Amino acid sequence: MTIVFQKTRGLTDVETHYCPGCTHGIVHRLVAEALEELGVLDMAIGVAPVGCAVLAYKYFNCDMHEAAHGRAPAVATGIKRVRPENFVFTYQGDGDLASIGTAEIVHAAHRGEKISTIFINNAIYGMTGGQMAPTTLVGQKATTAPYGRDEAHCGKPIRISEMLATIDGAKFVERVTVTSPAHVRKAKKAIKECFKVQIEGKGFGIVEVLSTCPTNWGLTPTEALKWLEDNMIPYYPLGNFKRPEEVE
Amino acid sequence: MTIVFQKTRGLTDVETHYCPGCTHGIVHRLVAEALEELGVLDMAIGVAPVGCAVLAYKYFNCDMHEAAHGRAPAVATGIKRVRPENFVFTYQGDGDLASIGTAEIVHAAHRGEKISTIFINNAIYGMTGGQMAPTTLVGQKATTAPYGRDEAHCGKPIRISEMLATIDGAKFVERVTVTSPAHVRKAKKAIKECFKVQIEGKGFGIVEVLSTCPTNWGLTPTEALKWLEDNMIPYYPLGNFKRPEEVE
Amino acid sequence: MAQAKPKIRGRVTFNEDICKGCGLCVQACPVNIITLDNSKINAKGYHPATVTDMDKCIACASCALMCPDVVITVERL
Amino acid sequence: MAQAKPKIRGRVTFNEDICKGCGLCVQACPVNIITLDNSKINAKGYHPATVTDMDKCIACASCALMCPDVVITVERL
Amino acid sequence: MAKVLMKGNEAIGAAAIEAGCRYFFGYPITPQSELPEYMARELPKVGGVFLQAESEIAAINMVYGAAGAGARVMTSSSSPGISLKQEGISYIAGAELPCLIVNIMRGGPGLGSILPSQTDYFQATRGGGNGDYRLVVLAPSNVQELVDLVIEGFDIADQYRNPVMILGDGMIGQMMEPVELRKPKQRELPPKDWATDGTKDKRKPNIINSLYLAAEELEAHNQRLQEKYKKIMENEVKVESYNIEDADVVIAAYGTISRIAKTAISQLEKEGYKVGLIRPITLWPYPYDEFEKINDKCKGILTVEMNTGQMVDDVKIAVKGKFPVYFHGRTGGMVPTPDEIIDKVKKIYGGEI
Amino acid sequence: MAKVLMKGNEAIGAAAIEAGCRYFFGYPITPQSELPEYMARELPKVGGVFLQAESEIAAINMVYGAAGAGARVMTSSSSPGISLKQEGISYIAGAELPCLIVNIMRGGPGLGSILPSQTDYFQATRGGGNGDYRLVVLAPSNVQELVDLVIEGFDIADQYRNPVMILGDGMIGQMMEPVELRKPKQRELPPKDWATDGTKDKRKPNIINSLYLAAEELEAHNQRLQEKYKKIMENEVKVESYNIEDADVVIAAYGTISRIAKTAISQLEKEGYKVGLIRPITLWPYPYDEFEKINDKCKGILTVEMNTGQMVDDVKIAVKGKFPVYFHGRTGGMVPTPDEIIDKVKKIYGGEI
Amino acid sequence: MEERIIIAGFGGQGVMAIGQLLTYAGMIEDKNVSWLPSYGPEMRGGTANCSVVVSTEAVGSPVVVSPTSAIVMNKPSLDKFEPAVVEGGRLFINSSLVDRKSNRDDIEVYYVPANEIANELGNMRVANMVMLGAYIEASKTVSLESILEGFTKVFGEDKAHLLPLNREALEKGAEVVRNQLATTV
Amino acid sequence: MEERIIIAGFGGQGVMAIGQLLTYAGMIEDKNVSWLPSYGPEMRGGTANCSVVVSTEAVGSPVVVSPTSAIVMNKPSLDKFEPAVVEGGRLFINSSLVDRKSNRDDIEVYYVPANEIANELGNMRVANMVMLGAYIEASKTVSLESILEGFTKVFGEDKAHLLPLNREALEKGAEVVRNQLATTV
Ligand SMILES: Cc1ncc(C[n+]2csc(CCOP(=O)(O)OP(=O)(O)O)c2C)c(N)n1
Ligand SMILES: Cc1ncc(C[n+]2csc(CCOP(=O)(O)OP(=O)(O)O)c2C)c(N)n1
Ligand code: SF4
Ligand code: SF4
Ligand code: SF4
Ligand code: SF4
Ligand code: SF4
Ligand code: SF4
Ligand SMILES: [Mg+2]
Ligand SMILES: [Mg+2]
Repeated sequence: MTIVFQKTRGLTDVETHYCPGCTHGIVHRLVAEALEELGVLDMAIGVAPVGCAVLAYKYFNCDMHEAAHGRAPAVATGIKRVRPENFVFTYQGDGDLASIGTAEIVHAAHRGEKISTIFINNAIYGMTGGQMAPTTLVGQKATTAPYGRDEAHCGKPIRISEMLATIDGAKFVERVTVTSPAHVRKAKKAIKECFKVQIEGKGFGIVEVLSTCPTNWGLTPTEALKWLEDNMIPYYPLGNFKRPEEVE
Repeated sequence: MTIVFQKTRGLTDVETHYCPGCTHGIVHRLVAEALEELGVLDMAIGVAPVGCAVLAYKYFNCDMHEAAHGRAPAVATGIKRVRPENFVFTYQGDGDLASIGTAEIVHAAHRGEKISTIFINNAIYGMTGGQMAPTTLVGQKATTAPYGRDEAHCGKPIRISEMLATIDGAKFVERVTVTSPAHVRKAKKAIKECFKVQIEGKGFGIVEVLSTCPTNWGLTPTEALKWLEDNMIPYYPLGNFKRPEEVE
Repeated sequence: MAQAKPKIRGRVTFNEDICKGCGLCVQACPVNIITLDNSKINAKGYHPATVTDMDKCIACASCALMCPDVVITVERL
Repeated sequence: MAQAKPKIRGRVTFNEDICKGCGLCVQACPVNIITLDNSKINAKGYHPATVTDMDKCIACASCALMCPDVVITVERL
Repeated sequence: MAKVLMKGNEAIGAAAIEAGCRYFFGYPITPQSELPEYMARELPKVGGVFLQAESEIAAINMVYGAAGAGARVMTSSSSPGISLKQEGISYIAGAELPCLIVNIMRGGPGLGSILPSQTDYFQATRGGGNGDYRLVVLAPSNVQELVDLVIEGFDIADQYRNPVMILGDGMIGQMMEPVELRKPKQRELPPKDWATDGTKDKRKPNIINSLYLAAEELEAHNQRLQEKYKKIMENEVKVESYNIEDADVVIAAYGTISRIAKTAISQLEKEGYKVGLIRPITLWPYPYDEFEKINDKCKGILTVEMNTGQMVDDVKIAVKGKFPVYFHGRTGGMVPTPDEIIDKVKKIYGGEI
Repeated sequence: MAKVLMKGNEAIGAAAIEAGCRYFFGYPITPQSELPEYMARELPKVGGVFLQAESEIAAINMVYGAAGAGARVMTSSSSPGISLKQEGISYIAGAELPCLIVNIMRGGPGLGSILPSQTDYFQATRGGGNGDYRLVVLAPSNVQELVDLVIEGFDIADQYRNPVMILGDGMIGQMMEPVELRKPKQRELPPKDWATDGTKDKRKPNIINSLYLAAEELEAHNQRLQEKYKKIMENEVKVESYNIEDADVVIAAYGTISRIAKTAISQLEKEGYKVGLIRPITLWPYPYDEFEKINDKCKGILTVEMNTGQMVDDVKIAVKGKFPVYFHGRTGGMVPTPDEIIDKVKKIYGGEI
Repeated sequence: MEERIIIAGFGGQGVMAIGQLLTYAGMIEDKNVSWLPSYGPEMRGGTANCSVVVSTEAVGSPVVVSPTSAIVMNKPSLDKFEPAVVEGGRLFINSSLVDRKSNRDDIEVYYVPANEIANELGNMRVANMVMLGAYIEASKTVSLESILEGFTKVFGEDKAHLLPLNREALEKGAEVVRNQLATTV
Repeated sequence: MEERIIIAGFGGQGVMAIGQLLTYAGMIEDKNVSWLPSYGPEMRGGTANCSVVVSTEAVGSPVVVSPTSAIVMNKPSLDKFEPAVVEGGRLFINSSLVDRKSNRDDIEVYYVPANEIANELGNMRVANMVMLGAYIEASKTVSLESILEGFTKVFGEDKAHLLPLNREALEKGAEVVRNQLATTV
């Protein structure tokens, strides 16, 4: 009798406040597993965002900072510069990273900060009740886009991975999702590879995870998975955009 | 006897405060000429940055706003949303646009704001006395990089045009320089084409101008032109990165 | 009926108290043995997931991989 | 000596008071007729640019295109 | 117009539209998000523009641009978001542009909480940004007054070319009360001939700016600002007071907390205590003079706030040592109860504090 | 150590390094850029890290990260840049992290100018950010004191786990004076066992945070903060005063302006006037008590500032109406002269104002 | 007259909505009213509550600390608000979901099997209206007609077709109270 | 003794540097000193000036408004600071670049052809040192030796080889003053 799957030591025992079926929870687990499996949990310092993952500092079983909205990469920079021997990661939503925190993520990448970022793209501001994000799809409704996002009014959604991949210091950029066990496995692989880029001192790494927000999308958790696959993946193609050459 | 060249009505009679040989002056003139020649001078509203061009509001012969450091694209957005019939442009340096104002320029592009941006990349903070910019070349000295920019410490310079070109709402992106009469002519052409993108309501446009800062580079004006050609152009390739398909 | 090849068998355990009844495991199970137990409401107010026919479990861990709340432990027997 | 073809001739005028003596026009002139007048200091404290041999000017406006301070007006005669 | 039941945040939106505001730039944050959401729904219906900015900083700078272009424009946020706007607010004040800024305060410092508080009093009244500037700060105590002050706020902003802030707490943003949209007293508003809308070759360029490199010029600019502020102090003070000519104890409280104070006062009156109230409606300009009217036998002033005692400074300045100044405050989302206030007042009566 | 002649901005850097500061995150702005430039040159020599952030906001959040990770860290800026840091400062105060923040003030509001001013007194002492927090605010009047306060400032920050601000004007940043780097009085500093450096599987995770979602928890947190602030008010007030037991007029001034006041005072003394001085060195905690020592026959307090009168509020609070409070200020980069002060004092003597 | 009401339950049970309805009805009857939701951290997936004040005087505090009436739709809400009700006040318990009795004997307590009644009416979502019906019957704070008048204001014109169902729910709730009063008296 | 000096000229004429030198020398002689540059908008391409105070008492204001001495290296500086010099004070004019005479008769005025002297010494850049030499000769604020002692502190050790040239410049400046005093007396 062997245990095929059990809870990772990388998570605390605190129950999360996430809504039922929210894939934030899946990603938390993958990050925690990666920390554990790569042997860096005990030297990890995580930075939680402002967003639904604001309480991530209670969930990851390592030292944590709660950052101001959007500023996690700057906070992580401060930490990493003081503690280059530690493993430093940020966990951020699309409002946090792709909107208010644009300058901070771009410049963490630009400087090649040796930190790793997990970027939860759920095409919405979850925490604050479903406002439009820069990643909200055209036509998708949000409380601040009640008639659906209108391209003529505020453009097409921004593709962060594609944008960051143009920056030299960003050494690992990949977009994944977690809508099925197979995708979950791939996502984990990407997260681990991304983390290794930091561990090996190569530079900045980011994994964008297409994620669901059943609550604010107004869908059941399983409907939300399907909506993501049908609508988000076509616009946000999955795949690796960049990895250090040696790893390729 | 015909006049081949004379001062454009797009400039006021105020003498600029720019250092001798600083190419800010050339770009000012090109912008002003473009405004005049496209017939939008009288309906233009410009936004000056914080940087050496801070006093641009005295030099352009049209309505002007002085913006906070980095925020010109947001200010321009506010203006353009109120006055869609007017022509709105920003004029920004690399500290202003590529550092503190990263989020604002990315999101003006992302929303496809119908504004035009002139981006002066001189690889330095001119106004404040020669500190490092995100665009400072590796090895280049600056007062805050006294031993030369070190890639291991803060990465390679950021290429803004390449980055913005990945954003859908950015409809025109071109990099030019003004180191010779031929380049000046090309730069003017790019500026006019960029402005037309706004006039035709197609979206956001930006022209990046590789520019000199003789004072803070510690070179004579003519040495500075050469330094730019020898060092900046190889890293920042000139050319068009994006134009609306119909124009192509 | 085809000859059954030696089948992997598994056991899944649910930490019912923290299940949020989201149903992601239900959808993920390739052998369709998980359901939400509508007859129960756990402390959090949800119908927790449960396995109807443990014998069919192939220990694939798909359910666990999809569970956002780390409710599930999977063993191979 | 080759037969001179009908040459374009030009005249440039410098608004000397506002010249900053940067020399960009000097370098730009294809026929090398501009210099900085070291014998003069203008109100701003610079040696202003001046043309040594106006007859050679071909009205190409290269000088004006490069002048950051719009000091120069170019006419074709 | 008939009364309707409205949530404070939405009422702000309705009032702004009623006041002719057609431009809103904001960024979501609890507990004020219903306001941008309302504007997103309603502004397009009246030909206006709602734009969600990429950040609070972008939002306030969009407001700067829009105000400079001559629009009636507003933004809103809550405490941490307002902190981010400080540079922009300073620019707007420096460039003398009219606009309305709403702060629906929550607990602090830092991320704090999303529950109601009054903890940004200092920031609002003293300027959290750089430089000697002032906002007109309006502190409504109920949703009707909120609506009235929003509508009048736009006029005040235009009259003085000055940013106006509505300072509410999470409670007033979230609560529903009956409201009526009604016009304020008519003011004569100067034309916006300074606004940028293109010279059309008919006038000299208009310039929106707060930079004055020469010391003499910047000083002259500051003197102009101070003269304007003096005028505002003379003309725009708003205060409600109750029974201060006769009270033994006077409570000073603003915003929703003043209502709780009133409940406490009427309870205390039933028990025979004489308790007055000074409720500043404008927090800047502050109604210092009102405190002069307090009768000499008053035993003390009790300031009640949902913070650790910020208005206390202004009360102290107002009373000039004539009366002792006491304080009762709750923080973090805790709301002072009438009983707590009653208890404190009785202690003042009894000389226990 | 021998005295050396140093520019204020560079002296701050030298003092910080002397104090063990090894991390600096900043962004250029006049008139403080010599400080980051100095750090860029010098920190690498001592194994430290200078990093130019992409903005003031990034810089203060890097400081937040570095301080949370246990480092002695500092940032600096000037007025508009400090406005941008307000949210970050509020977070740092909320999370109770030690750090040093330098504001070399320039003229405002908005972009204002690059010339010296004292126009961010309110922002520094009242908190320009959200929430009930306080910075320890140190206002040096000469470069030696600047150096001493920077060195002690790091200790104060560590002792109380609180951000400390050095509030100087452009003048002190730009001027050169002889300085000596000397150690302050020894303090017992608590261990930074709360810092994040990885659990190493030996302890529970350390968490750096300012969020307390439940009202009770946030209130308890605020009470803890207030208790700490009380302790600081009891222990850390610094003030210089001169002749206040005997003076007919007392001048209140801080920073470089106090020197000009001193020049005026010695001139006035020669002419037979009795003029005292209160120079707050800590602007928060404010030396309110010092004003109690002013003799009863004093005709008034003249506050002199390079702004439109911000410390005046604290002086009024301090004197509780006992003395009239006068003000003389210059703005925009204009510096009050001894003659102006002398003139004002004489007018107070003569009852002309 | 000042009624200070707390209405509490799980998110999704419609406690906010009946609070608003009650407030609207009060306004229609020209009373002074206020409604204040809890919007704290307990919101997500947890319990929700709102404070309603209906008064003939100006409303003082919109925060109800000591309610004159409490309507509790689930057990956590009962535990939380039962002790707060003023002496002589009223407590309305959704007995479908709450299995215990109140242990206050100084207040009027009504047990309303709201979910069961709603179920009988064919729509579980009107359990809240059943509770509201019970409340107005016992308290007479506003009339049933005023509630119905406010219905489309709160829920929108497109919900007008649900009026009959909701009227029935309100009446069933009122009936429970009448019956209970009849038995206790 | 309190000397309040303003040193002014075009950017690039080295007025900041001689200000610092003088300050350093004062410090070496255990006097109280301060140096404050102008760093305003006039900086770029325009004129520059600094305030130096050397005093036996603590330095009050580092801003010099009414200088006891002014050293002006060009005409705009003369125009600006001539009226400010206190009665009985000293004014040092770089007569190489300034073609007019002072119109004050209540102060000591020295005309120093600094550029010409520097030119003779083979290095235009020491014109400032000529002026400084003149100043210390007339004022005796600090000794020439102290100035030289401070030289490498201000300009760096790698400029030590320039010491002889600079000493010469200082002495030439002093000579001008001595000669002028000789003629006037
Ligand atoms: C400065 C500031 N602005 C706004 C907020 C309010 N706020 C909290 S979370 C959030 C958005 C979160 O959205 P996202 O980053 O996409 O995360 P999600 O909740 O979707 O996971 C906002 C705007 C804040 N706390 N601070
Ligand atoms: C908020 C803020 N931060 C910093 C500054 C100081 N500052 C003025 S100009 C400038 C940099 C300008 O560099 P750049 O944008 O490259 O323009 P350039 O002068 O090179 O043309 C800075 C940092 C400021 N005024 N405001
Ligand atoms: S609101 Fe959306 S993103 Fe947030 S926890 Fe709920 S489902 Fe997840
Ligand atoms: S400092 Fe540089 S960029 Fe600025 S005006 Fe001078 S040369 Fe141009
Ligand atoms: S392990 Fe696989 S087979 Fe077993 S219950 Fe889970 S998903 Fe179904
Ligand atoms: S996925 Fe997890 S939380 Fe969701 S129903 Fe299954 S066991 Fe419960
Ligand atoms: S127009 Fe051409 S030829 Fe004539 S001076 Fe200018 S550059 Fe020379
Ligand atoms: S380019 Fe213009 S400013 Fe420069 S030297 Fe020639 S004329 Fe003068
Ligand atoms: Mg999101
Ligand atoms: Mg630049």
